[in-house]
Amino acid sequence: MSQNMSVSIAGVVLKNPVMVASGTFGSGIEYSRFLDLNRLGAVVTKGVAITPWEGNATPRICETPSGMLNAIGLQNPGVETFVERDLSFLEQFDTKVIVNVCGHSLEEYLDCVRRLADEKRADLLEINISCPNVREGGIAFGTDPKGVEQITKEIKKIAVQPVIMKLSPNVTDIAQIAEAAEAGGADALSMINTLTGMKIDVRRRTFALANRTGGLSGPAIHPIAVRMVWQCAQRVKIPIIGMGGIASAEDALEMLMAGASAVSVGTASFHDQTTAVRVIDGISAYLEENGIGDVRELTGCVK
Amino acid sequence: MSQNMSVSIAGVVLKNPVMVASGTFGSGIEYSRFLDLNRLGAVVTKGVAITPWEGNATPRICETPSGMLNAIGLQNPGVETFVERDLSFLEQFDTKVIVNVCGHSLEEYLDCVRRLADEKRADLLEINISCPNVREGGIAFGTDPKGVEQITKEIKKIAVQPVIMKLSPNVTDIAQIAEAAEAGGADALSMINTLTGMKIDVRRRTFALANRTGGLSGPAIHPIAVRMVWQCAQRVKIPIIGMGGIASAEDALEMLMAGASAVSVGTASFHDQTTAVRVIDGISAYLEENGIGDVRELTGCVK
Amino acid sequence: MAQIYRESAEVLGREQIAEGIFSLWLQTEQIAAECTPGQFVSVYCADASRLLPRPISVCEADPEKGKLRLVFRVAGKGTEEFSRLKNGERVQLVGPLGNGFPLEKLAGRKVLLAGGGIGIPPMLQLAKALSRGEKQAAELTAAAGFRDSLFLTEDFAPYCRLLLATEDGSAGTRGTVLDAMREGGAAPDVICACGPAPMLRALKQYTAEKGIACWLSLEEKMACGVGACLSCVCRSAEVDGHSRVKNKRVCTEGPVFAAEEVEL
Amino acid sequence: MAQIYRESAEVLGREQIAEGIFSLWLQTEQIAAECTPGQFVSVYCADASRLLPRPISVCEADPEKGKLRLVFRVAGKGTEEFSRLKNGERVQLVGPLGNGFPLEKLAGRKVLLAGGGIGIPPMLQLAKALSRGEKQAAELTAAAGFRDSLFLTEDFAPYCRLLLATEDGSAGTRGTVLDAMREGGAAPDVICACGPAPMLRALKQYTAEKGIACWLSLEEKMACGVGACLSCVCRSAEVDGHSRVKNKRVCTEGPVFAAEEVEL
Ligand SMILES: Cc1cc2nc3c(=O)[nH]c(=O)nc-3n(C[C@H](O)[C@H](O)[C@H](O)COP(=O)(O)OP(=O)(O)OC[C@H]3O[C@@H](n4cnc5c(N)ncnc54)[C@H](O)[C@@H]3O)c2cc1C
Ligand SMILES: Cc1cc2nc3c(=O)[nH]c(=O)nc-3n(C[C@H](O)[C@H](O)[C@H](O)COP(=O)(O)OP(=O)(O)OC[C@H]3O[C@@H](n4cnc5c(N)ncnc54)[C@H](O)[C@@H]3O)c2cc1C
Ligand SMILES: Cc1cc2nc3c(=O)[nH]c(=O)nc-3n(C[C@H](O)[C@H](O)[C@H](O)COP(=O)(O)O)c2cc1C
Ligand SMILES: Cc1cc2nc3c(=O)[nH]c(=O)nc-3n(C[C@H](O)[C@H](O)[C@H](O)COP(=O)(O)O)c2cc1C
Ligand code: FES
Ligand code: FES
Repeated sequence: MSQNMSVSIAGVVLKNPVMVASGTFGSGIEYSRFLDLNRLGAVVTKGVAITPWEGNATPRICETPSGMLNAIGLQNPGVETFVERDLSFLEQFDTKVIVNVCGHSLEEYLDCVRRLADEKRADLLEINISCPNVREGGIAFGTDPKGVEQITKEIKKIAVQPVIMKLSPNVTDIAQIAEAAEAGGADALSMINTLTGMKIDVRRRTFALANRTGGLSGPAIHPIAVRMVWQCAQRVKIPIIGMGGIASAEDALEMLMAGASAVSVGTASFHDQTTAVRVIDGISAYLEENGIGDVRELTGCVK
Repeated sequence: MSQNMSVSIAGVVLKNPVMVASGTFGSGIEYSRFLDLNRLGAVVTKGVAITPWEGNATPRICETPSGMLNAIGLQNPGVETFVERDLSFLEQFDTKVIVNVCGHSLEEYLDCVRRLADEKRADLLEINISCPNVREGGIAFGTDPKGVEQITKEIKKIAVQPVIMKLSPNVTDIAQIAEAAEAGGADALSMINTLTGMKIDVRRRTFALANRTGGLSGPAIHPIAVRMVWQCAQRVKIPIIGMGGIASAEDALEMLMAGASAVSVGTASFHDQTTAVRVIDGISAYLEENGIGDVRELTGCVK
Repeated sequence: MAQIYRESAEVLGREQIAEGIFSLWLQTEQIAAECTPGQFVSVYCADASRLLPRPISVCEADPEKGKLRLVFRVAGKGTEEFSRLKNGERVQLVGPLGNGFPLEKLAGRKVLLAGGGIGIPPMLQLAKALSRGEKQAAELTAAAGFRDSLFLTEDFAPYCRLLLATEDGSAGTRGTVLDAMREGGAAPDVICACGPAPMLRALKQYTAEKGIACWLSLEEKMACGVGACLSCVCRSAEVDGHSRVKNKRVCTEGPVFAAEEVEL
Repeated sequence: MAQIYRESAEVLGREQIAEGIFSLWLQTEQIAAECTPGQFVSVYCADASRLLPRPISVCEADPEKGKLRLVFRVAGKGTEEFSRLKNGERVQLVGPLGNGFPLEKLAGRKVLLAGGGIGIPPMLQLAKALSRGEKQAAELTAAAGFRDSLFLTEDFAPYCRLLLATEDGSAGTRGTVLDAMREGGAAPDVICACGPAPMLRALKQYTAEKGIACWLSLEEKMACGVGACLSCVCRSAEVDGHSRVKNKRVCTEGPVFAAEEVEL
């Protein structure tokens, strides 16, 4: 049976609905040793800002049951190096590139978006307004509906590429935030970023992370992510890229059936570098076994 | 070295800081086969309402990575049967009893609290304003600071026993909710209840739970619970009973160090019925090994 | 309140007895000695990401030697883990759990044991109990329905007549357990059954029509396995004494219910 | 970009060599053949609740036979899992990772290898590489500091002089690796070290004062192990070419750094 695996996000056609989550895959350089980047629907690059960021002190990560906490603090080499080195590297691959953007202030977000305007290799922009590990950047913008609508509007005014807003799960009503992003003109949503967590080292009686709190990711949070995608899919019309704990095709299928149009594999790549490709193959096999001709039929099919 | 393991919650002295979480231990009848209830700091009973509740349809639970979802829907035999059978059963044990109370409306909460006023065996009341599995009961009250303050005030007006408010983690700013409960006169806080989650059965293409969503509990959520306890401990003066994924003494110690005065073991009892006792022994051993004379010194010691 | 034990049981033997179906013999301290047919055990995973017990029925028990046999289908990651257990390794059990079949109500009667698929194993211990001794049935027949490949059929041979059904007709009657019963001319005055929901529903209706007694062993997802969490309820016809609502706990009041007691 | 392999390696031998210290010989396809001293492998847990790799240094490698030796201390649940591996079982590895010690800069010089505690194992493969062939050191001494019970000391014997220190003085010099070096009259012109942070700090200061070259193998928590996630950075003296900030990745630019390159 012929099978369609491709999906379209804001007019950008991905060869399949599986990408890799920002910050867990660098720009793909390191992972290109383990898998063929041409197989991926898209590569989502590590958050980049207008200038280099140092990030947080170490320890920056720790393991938790079926998950991990991270407080990298958005270390990045700045958009100039990113464009020269990372976007150039990605030129050679037949996959879409989604550039994840961060900033300490609205101005910094806008500067970075502006700088990326002429970059043909950036197919879509993903705006991280949900990083729990940077005081001024990210989450402060991401938990208030008015703030989300505002920042989305400002970015949309100047962005050349379609804009994906990346939502924080650390909120009472994520669907309200999703609606605010939609009202601000977002072309798509990415969800979820990490849940704020903490681990204490009881032997040393200190925080396990230098930053005290960190973002929880991995299979542990998958049920929360599926719920949130489902909630938002009932309330917005723009496509949703679902992520949070996806480690298998089954996990990805759950996300699609809950209402996502595409998915991202994040933390699972740390455990098995080839996860994203396994997920692609598994989704394809599921379609085959169930006589489903088009992956898009799965989106929101469980009601 | 002499060792103090006892703690006081709102003037009620517990022989140690370890209790069992509401809904995971029934009223202790079944678990009395596996452990000596006299060992526990307190037994927290399954949520009880003024009249019997049927609860949700099955499937009511499913497993998730290092956790589970439940949507029991607060099935309970009603406060009359509870008092006659469960509280009477607990008469014979030298442990404190915390009665968890639920309702569909403010009136139902108040009726149940009133009915328990003369029950000497109920040492403390825990008010569940955070159950994600019942539409009108619980979570609707628990996510709005004003609502939390209001319901706390009303309950405090009539309650004979000290009142513990049980908080929902499904909020943007849990410390704000904690402050609202404190402002309403709560004597203590219990946190956290479950995080709303969802699982989809991709083979049958349906929700894994009849209720669609359920509450996520177990080790998966422990880092979130520790973070929330820590955040609230910075902002309120009333004692906090910490719970969420505690499965070992180490997990409990983290919770105490983050600011809890006592802890509850929930889902872990499903995996190992003797967990609560293992946790008590482990905390005691930790004090011994580290030359700490009083368990209360641990509360909030990591800053 | 009956005793329930938490044990670390040693694996004495592991065998694959059909496609995806495994048999485990375990050395227990108390469980094998005290269990009755139709009861089950909670089997715990070693992998820490899987918290909940897997309920598995007693397939055979040797009370003298303390040996317990579990037969299970690999249905997911937990049973897959159990299928890889090696001799000498240990597995955590809690049991015996549930009520089991009412042997005293079966003794001296014409009993038919109906097992469908992975509901067949618990019928084996029941067949043994009813084939001799004080609880002996007046007449004992087992009807077993398989998807395709057979298992445990030889184990039943010493204890009772065995009627077979397969979905594809590759062995015995083509069709269901009920088809096999009809074809085999079974005329029981009581039926004990374990198997998929459609089979139990059909038997409930069949026995109601014929006016014969029927006991059904139900399945439901379990968290505690001991009656505390209210995960595993089924709808009961009457208000239940424990729950005060029309719910009964499969792990405690069940898994075996009189057919008229429950709604399926 | 050097090749990195993901392999399922068979356990050839497991041995407890001291209190809480285990040695594993593994059969690899490529890793043992291509690794250099000071590199490490990511070892993955079978238990699904533990996602992250455990970085473990190459202790010995037999490139011809593809055999790899890891020596590790049981520090938590992951290493505890590895300590229970049995012959014939398999374990997931990714490697070889990191840069390793700069053999070309060590060849022909008076080299001292300083290992503290569980930092001793990687020194063994380095000792082997520097004791013969084109990379042979002019003089090779190893100084090993133990908490109490010794391990691997006999393994070093064929390759170099070995100076011992124990915290309790039960063997060799009472005190640290530095104490053992002083007592043993070691006068190296380059030091390669792996061990706890206080030891590395002391060596950095000592070699700076003496004006001798020093290479340090650092530890940091890792998530990807391959340079993508920026978990494992250390503070570098200069702005790093990759990160454009004063951070270097221990998993990629390290774990071995020139002492003056990093802040400890
Ligand atoms: C009283 C009782 C007796 C049983 N006896 C047997 C038996 O003798 N042999 C046999 O092969 N199977 C038996 N089952 C079914 C068996 O419990 C499930 O097949 C098994 O739990 C699946 O676990 P898994 O990890 O492989 O599957 P997964 O789907 O990965 O399990 C996920 C979760 O769902 C639960 N679950 C999945 N399927 C079922 C089910 N059908 N019933 C209850 N819980 C389920 C699991 O226990 C686990 O908590 C019995 C069930 C019950 C309730
Ligand atoms: C480059 C490098 C080489 C190493 N070589 C060896 C070796 O040869 N032998 C040996 O015994 N140990 C070595 N270690 C330390 C070893 O990685 C840790 O002891 C091990 O990861 C602990 O895992 P655990 O599950 O037992 O402990 P847990 O505390 O349960 O581990 C929890 C998490 O923290 C990480 N972690 C804990 N301690 C460390 C640590 N010291 N360094 C990095 N991550 C840590 C674990 O990898 C895991 O992700 C090395 C570390 C690094 C960075
Ligand atoms: C180490 C690490 C770094 C991350 N960095 C970023 C980032 O730079 N920008 C961003 O939007 N999200 C970042 N995330 C969040 C992930 O993209 C993803 O939303 C989250 O981890 C949930 O998915 P997962 O459970 O599959 O990892 C990071 C996550 C991890 C674990
Ligand atoms: C099966 C089940 C039933 C529960 N029932 C109740 C309840 O009746 N009232 C309540 O306040 N919390 C209830 N909870 C929440 C727990 O008391 C606890 O807050 C939560 O599970 C987190 O702790 P844990 O991860 O240790 O289980 C229930 C949890 C589970 C798993
Ligand atoms: S499984 Fe808990 S009551 Fe039955
Ligand atoms: S562990 Fe990911 S960059 Fe080093």
